[in-house]
Amino acid sequence: MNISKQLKLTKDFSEEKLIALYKEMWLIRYFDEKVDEFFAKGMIHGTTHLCVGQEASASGPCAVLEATDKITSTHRGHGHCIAKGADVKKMMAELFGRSTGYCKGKGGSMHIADVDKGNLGANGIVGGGLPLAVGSALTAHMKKKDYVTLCFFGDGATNEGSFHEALNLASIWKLPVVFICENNQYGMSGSVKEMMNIEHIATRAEAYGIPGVIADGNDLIEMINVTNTAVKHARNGDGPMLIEAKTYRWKGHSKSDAKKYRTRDEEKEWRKKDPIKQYKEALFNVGLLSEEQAEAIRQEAKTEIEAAVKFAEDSPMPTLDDLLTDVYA
Amino acid sequence: MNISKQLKLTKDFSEEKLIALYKEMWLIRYFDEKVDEFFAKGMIHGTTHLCVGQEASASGPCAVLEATDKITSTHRGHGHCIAKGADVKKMMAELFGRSTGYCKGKGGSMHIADVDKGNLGANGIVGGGLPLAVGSALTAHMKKKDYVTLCFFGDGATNEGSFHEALNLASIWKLPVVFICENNQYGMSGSVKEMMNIEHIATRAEAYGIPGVIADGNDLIEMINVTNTAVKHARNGDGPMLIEAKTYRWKGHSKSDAKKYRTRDEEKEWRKKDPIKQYKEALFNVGLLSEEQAEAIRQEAKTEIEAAVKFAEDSPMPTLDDLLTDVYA
Amino acid sequence: MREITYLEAVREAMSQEMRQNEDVFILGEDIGVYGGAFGVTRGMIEEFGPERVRNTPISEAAIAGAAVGSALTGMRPILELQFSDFITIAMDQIVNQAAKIRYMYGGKGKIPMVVRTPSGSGTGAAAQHSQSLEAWLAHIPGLKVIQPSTAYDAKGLLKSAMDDNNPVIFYEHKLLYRTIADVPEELYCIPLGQADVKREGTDVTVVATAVMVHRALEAAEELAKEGISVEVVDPRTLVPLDTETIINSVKKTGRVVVVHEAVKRGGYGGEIASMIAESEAFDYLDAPIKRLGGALSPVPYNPELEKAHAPQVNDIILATKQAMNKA
Amino acid sequence: MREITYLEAVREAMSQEMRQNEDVFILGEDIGVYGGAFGVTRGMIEEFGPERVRNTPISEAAIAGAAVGSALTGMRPILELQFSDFITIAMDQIVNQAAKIRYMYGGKGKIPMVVRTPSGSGTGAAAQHSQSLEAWLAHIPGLKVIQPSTAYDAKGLLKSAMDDNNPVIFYEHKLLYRTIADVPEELYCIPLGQADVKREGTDVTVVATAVMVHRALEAAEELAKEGISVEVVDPRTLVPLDTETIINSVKKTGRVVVVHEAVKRGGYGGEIASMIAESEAFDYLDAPIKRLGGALSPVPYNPELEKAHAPQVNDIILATKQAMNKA
Ligand SMILES: Cc1ncc(C[n+]2csc(CCOP(=O)(O)OP(=O)(O)O)c2C)c(N)n1
Ligand SMILES: Cc1ncc(C[n+]2csc(CCOP(=O)(O)OP(=O)(O)O)c2C)c(N)n1
Ligand SMILES: [Mg+2]
Ligand SMILES: [Mg+2]
Repeated sequence: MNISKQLKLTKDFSEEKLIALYKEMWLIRYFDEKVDEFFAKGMIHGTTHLCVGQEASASGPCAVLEATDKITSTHRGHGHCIAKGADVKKMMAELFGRSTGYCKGKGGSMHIADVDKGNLGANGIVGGGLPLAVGSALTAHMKKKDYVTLCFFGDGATNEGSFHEALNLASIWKLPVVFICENNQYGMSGSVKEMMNIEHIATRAEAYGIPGVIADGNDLIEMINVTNTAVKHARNGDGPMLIEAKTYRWKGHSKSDAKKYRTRDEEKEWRKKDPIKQYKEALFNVGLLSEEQAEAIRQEAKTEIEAAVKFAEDSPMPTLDDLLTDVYA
Repeated sequence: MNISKQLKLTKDFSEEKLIALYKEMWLIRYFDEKVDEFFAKGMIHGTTHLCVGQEASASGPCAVLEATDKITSTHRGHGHCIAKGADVKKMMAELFGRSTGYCKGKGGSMHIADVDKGNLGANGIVGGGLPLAVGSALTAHMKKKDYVTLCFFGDGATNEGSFHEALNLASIWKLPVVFICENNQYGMSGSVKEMMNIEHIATRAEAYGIPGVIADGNDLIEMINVTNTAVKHARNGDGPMLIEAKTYRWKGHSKSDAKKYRTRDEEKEWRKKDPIKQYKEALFNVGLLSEEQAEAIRQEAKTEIEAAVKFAEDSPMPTLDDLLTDVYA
Repeated sequence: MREITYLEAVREAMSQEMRQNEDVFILGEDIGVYGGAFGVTRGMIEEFGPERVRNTPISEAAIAGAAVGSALTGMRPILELQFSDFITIAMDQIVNQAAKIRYMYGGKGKIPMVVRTPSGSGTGAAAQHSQSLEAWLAHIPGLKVIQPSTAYDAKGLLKSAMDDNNPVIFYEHKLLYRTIADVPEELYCIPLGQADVKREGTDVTVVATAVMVHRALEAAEELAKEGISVEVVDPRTLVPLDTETIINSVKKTGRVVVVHEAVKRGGYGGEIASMIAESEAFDYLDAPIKRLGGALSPVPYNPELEKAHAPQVNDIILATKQAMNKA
Repeated sequence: MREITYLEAVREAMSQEMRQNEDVFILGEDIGVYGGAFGVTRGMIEEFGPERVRNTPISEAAIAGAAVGSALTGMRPILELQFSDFITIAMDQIVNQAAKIRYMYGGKGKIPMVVRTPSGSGTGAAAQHSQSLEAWLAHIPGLKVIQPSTAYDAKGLLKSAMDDNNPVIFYEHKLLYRTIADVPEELYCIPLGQADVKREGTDVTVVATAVMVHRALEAAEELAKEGISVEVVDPRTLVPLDTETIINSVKKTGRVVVVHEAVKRGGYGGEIASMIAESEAFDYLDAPIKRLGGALSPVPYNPELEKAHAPQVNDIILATKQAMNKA
C-alpha cells in the first residue's frame, strides 16, 4: 500500500509533495506570526487578517490543484496565496509596501494577487470574490479549458447577497468552480450561531441543487479528499459544489480585537486541534517523517520567512511616479 | 358545519367576506384588463405589469390579514393593492397620472402605496421590497406591536441577493414576516427551470432554517390556509415562513412582450386553472353562490372599474409646482 | 450611406465584433429570445446561440461580477444592465472590483468589459427606472464612461469600448434608440476622448450630452433665427474627457452653457464647468458659466412633470440667452 | 467645557438621544461587544442591550433595507456601515428606496434614518477601504449629506441628523476620530445647511471639507506668516449646502480654493466651484477658482503613495498661492 493510501488520501501524492505540504503549513503559520509581530511593532501599515490555525483549509484544497487551476481569495488570504505557490518574499515585500511586492506596494495584504499564476486575488470586500470566481469558471467553460476555480470565503460571507447570486449562477450554468467556505465560527465578531438560523452552512447548497459537504477544516487529509472530489466533479462538467470547512482562527479578527465575543476556553479547545500537529502525527504514523526531520522542516520554514522579511526590508519603496500608473491598461 | 369548514378553510370567514373575496378577484381582473386596454390605446403612460391569472395569490394571503397588518408589493402589484383594500378609483387615477391618485400622479403603476393603511408600496426594483418588509417586521418586534408583514415577490426575485439577505436576517431575528413568492414560472422571460437548479423555490427556506411551503397559487382557499398558518406562526413569535405559490401570468410581462419564451399550449393549460372560476365552483358547491348572483357580482366589479376610469379621467393633473414638493419631509 | 437607428447601430457593432472576435460575448437579463427590455439584442441569440448571448437570472451583482471575472481571465464580456438604475445593485463589482483590480494588483491583469445600459427619463418609467447616474461612474478612477448621442457615434464608440482593455460604462439613452442616422456598414472606431462639435457657432458654446445634444441643436436652430450663433459641443465620452475641444470652443465664444439630463446638483456638469473655469478659457469668459440639469427631485411619473424634470429645448434657449445677457 | 474626541462625540450624541427617544436604535456589523470597527459604539450594547444595539450579519443590502423599512413604519434607525466603501452594496436601498419613497408615494411616508459611515484614506486600508464617495449621495435628491470636521460639529450635526425626518448620510472621517475639541455635555443641534467659517481671512477663501478643514487651517497658519490672510469655510453639510456663506466669503476675498479628499474628477468640489461661478460672486473673482482633490487613481497601500493621493497641507499652500498669483 502506498503512503497516500495509508494516509487515506483519495488522490495520490508523492512523498516529496506530502512533506512539502507539511512545510507549507509552517510557512503559512510563520508568515502570519511574523506579520503579527511587525504589526504589533507598528512596522507594517494598515491592517491585516491572519489565518493562524486555518492552515489546513488553505493547503488542503490547493494541494489538489493543477498549475493551471485558479483561486479567488479573501481578506484572510495569506494562506491561500502561499498554498497556491506564491513567493513569500514578494508577499512580505507587499506588506511592507515595497515595489518588489506582488502589487508593487499598491495593494497590501488585502489585495495580493498573481493573475498569471492563477491567483486571481485576495479581496477586501466580504463576498466580493464569489462572482469573480464564477466569471473565471465561465471563461473555462466558454473557452473549453479544463481548469477549475477554487473560491475561498468565510462563514460571514455566506450572508452576503453575492454568495447567493454567485452560487445560483454557477449552479444553473454548471460551471467548474468549487466553493470553499472556511467556517471559522465568526465573522469579525458575529458568530455563526447568531448570524444564521442553521447549524451547517453546507445546508445552503440545497438552495442551488448542488452537493454540500461538511469537512474538518483542521484536517489536511480530509480537506484534500473533499476538495479532490469537488474538483473532479467540476472538471467533469458536473458543476459546482459547496464545501464547508469547520475551523477556527487563533488570532483576533484583525490587529485590534479584544476577542470579547468568544471565551478563552473555546480558544483553548480549538488550539488542541492544531492542523499542523495533526498532520505531523499522520505523517509520523505512516513513518514518513521523524521528529528530527519535522523539526528541520519547521526551522527551514522559519528561516525562509526570515529571509522574506530581510528581502522586504531591503527592497526599495515605490516612487511617487507610481501613484498614477496602472490605473488603466 | 359552517361554510368555512365546508370550504375546508382553516380560518373562519363570514359569508359576506367569502362573497366579497369573489368580487375582489373580479375587481383585480377587470382592473388589469382595463389597464391593458388603455395601454394598448396609448392612453396610459409608461409601462405596467398585469396580474391577470394571479388573483388568488393576491386575494388569498391578504384575506387573512387584520387591518393593522402590512404588506410590501412588487412591480406586478395591482392585485396586492386591491386585496389590501385600496380604492380602485385612486389606483386608476394614479395610472392616469392624476393628482387624485395614490401618489398624486408622481409614482405610477410601480409605486402605488398607502402607508397609513399598511400598504408599504409596490416596488420597481425586483427584490427591493424584501428588506423593507424585514424592516417593517423589525418595527413590530421592537415596538411590541402584533402586526404581521406580508412580503410579496416573484420567482425571479429569489435570485437577487436581497432575497437571501432578507430571509437570513428575518430568520435570525425571528421577525413576524411572511414571505410569499408568487412563482408564475417566469421572470420577464427567464423561466424558473433555466434560472434555478431546483424544482421548488420553497426549498430555499432550508438555507434559513425556516419552514417552506408549496401551495397552489390559483386556489384561493389553499392560499388562505397556508397564509393563515404562516401568519399565525409569525404572530406567535415563531418567525418567518416562505410560501411558494405556483401560478401563472396570463398576459405578457409588460406592455411589449411577444411571449416567445413560452408556448401557447402552456398558456392554454394554465388558463384552464383560472383562479376565479375555481373559487366560484367552490362557492357553488357549498351553495353560497348561484350562477345569477355570481353574474351580478361580476357585473358590479366591472361597473366599479368603469367608475374608476371615469373618476380618473375626470380628475385634474398635478401642476408643475408639484414637481419639487414631497422630496423631503 | 445607409440610415439605421441608434438601437440598430448598437446591435450591429456587437454582432460584427462577435463575428470576428470569439472572446466577445454578451450577458444580461432577458437578452435571449426576448431581445432585451428595449429590443437591442433582438435576433442575436438566434445568430450566436445561448452560449454567447447568455440570458442570466435577475442577479445584477453576480452577473456584473461574472463579467469582471471572465474579463480577468481572458474573455471580453459585454454586460447588458437592463436599466441603468440597477447599477445600484452591481456597484460593488463595478466600482470596487472592476475599476480597481489592475491598480490594486500593481498593474497585473486587465478587465476588458463593457457595461451597456439604458438611462434617462421620458418613457414614463418613473423614479426607479429613469435616472442618469453617469456622474457616479465618472468619479471613479479606473472606469471609462461613454454617452453616445447619435447612431453614428453609438456604433463607433461601442467598437472602441469593446476594443478597450478597461471597464467601460456605455450609456444608451432610451429616447435615442429610435433616432436615425447615416451609419457605415463596416465597423469603425471613434476614439474615446474625442469630443464632437455637432454644430459650429461663434457666440456661445453649449456643451451637451446624450439626448441634450438634440435639444441643444434644436435650440441652436431657433436661436439662429434671432441671430445668435450657437456652437454645440458633444463630449461623447465623459472619461476620458476631451477638455481641449471644449476649452477651444469657449475661448472662441466666451460664453458657455453646460447641459445634461442628470440632476444638476452633483452632476458631471459641475466637473465640466469647473474644468472650464480652471482652464485658460477662464480669461475669455464674458459671462458666468451656466449649467442646466435635472430638477432636484426623483423623476416623476406624470408625463408633464416628467418633462419638467429634464431640461427641454426652451430651457436651453433661455439659458443661452442669459449667457448672452439677452434674457 | 470639557474636551472629548470626535469618536466620543458621535457616541455621546447617539447615547443621549437613545436615552430620551425610544424609537432610536442602531444596527450594523460588529457594533455589539466588539464596539464597531473603529470603536464608536463601544459600551453601548452594555447600556442599551442587544435589541437597541443590533449586531447584524454581513448583509449590507438587507440591513440598509431593514433600516428603511423600520423608518417607514415608525422607528428612527441609525445604520452603522462599517466602511463607507461598502455603500456600493447598500446603494439600491439607499438611493432607489430611502431617497425616493416619500416622493414616489406622493408625500406619504417618511424615512427618518441616519447612515453613519467612516470614509477617507490615511490608515493604510488601501483601495477598497479608503474612498470618499460622498459626491454620489449628494447627487441624489431625497438624501442629505453631512461631513463633520470636528468633535463639536460631529455631536451637533448628528443630533440634527437624528432629528431629521429624511435619510441622512453622515460621513465620519477615520483620521478625525481621535481629534479632540470642546464639546458641551448636553445635546445640541447644529442646523443642517449652515457652513462654519473656521477661520476668518480677507485674501483668499478656502472651502474645505472633513479632514481637509484641518489641513486648510494648518496651511492658513503657514500662509499667515507670509502675510496671506486665508478664510477657511467648512460647509459641514453638502446637502443642504449653505451657498450664502460660501458666496459671501468669495465676494469678500475674490479668490477661492475648493479642497476635498475625494477624487477631484467628478467630486463635489465641481459642484461647489460651479455654484460659485454661477453666482453673483463670479463678478468678484480676481482669479480662476482652484480645486484640489484626490488623485486620479484608486487609493494605494504604500503610506507615501497614500499620502500623495490626497491633498496635503503643502498642496493647499501651493494652490492658495496660485490663487493669489504668487506661485
Ligand atoms: C462587504 C464588506 N462588509 C464588511 C466588511 C468588514 N469585514 C472584513 S472581514 C469581516 C468578517 C468576515 O467574516 P468571514 O467571512 O467569516 O471571514 P473571516 O474573517 O472569518 O475569515 C468583516 C465584517 C468588508 N470587508 N466587506
Ligand atoms: C433589480 C431589477 N432587475 C431587473 C428589473 C427588470 N424587471 C422588472 S420585472 C422583472 C421580472 C421579475 O420576475 P419575477 O420576480 O418572477 O416577477 P414577475 O414579473 O414574474 O411577477 C424584471 C427582470 C428590475 N425592475 N429590477
Ligand atoms: Mg469567519
Ligand atoms: Mg415571475
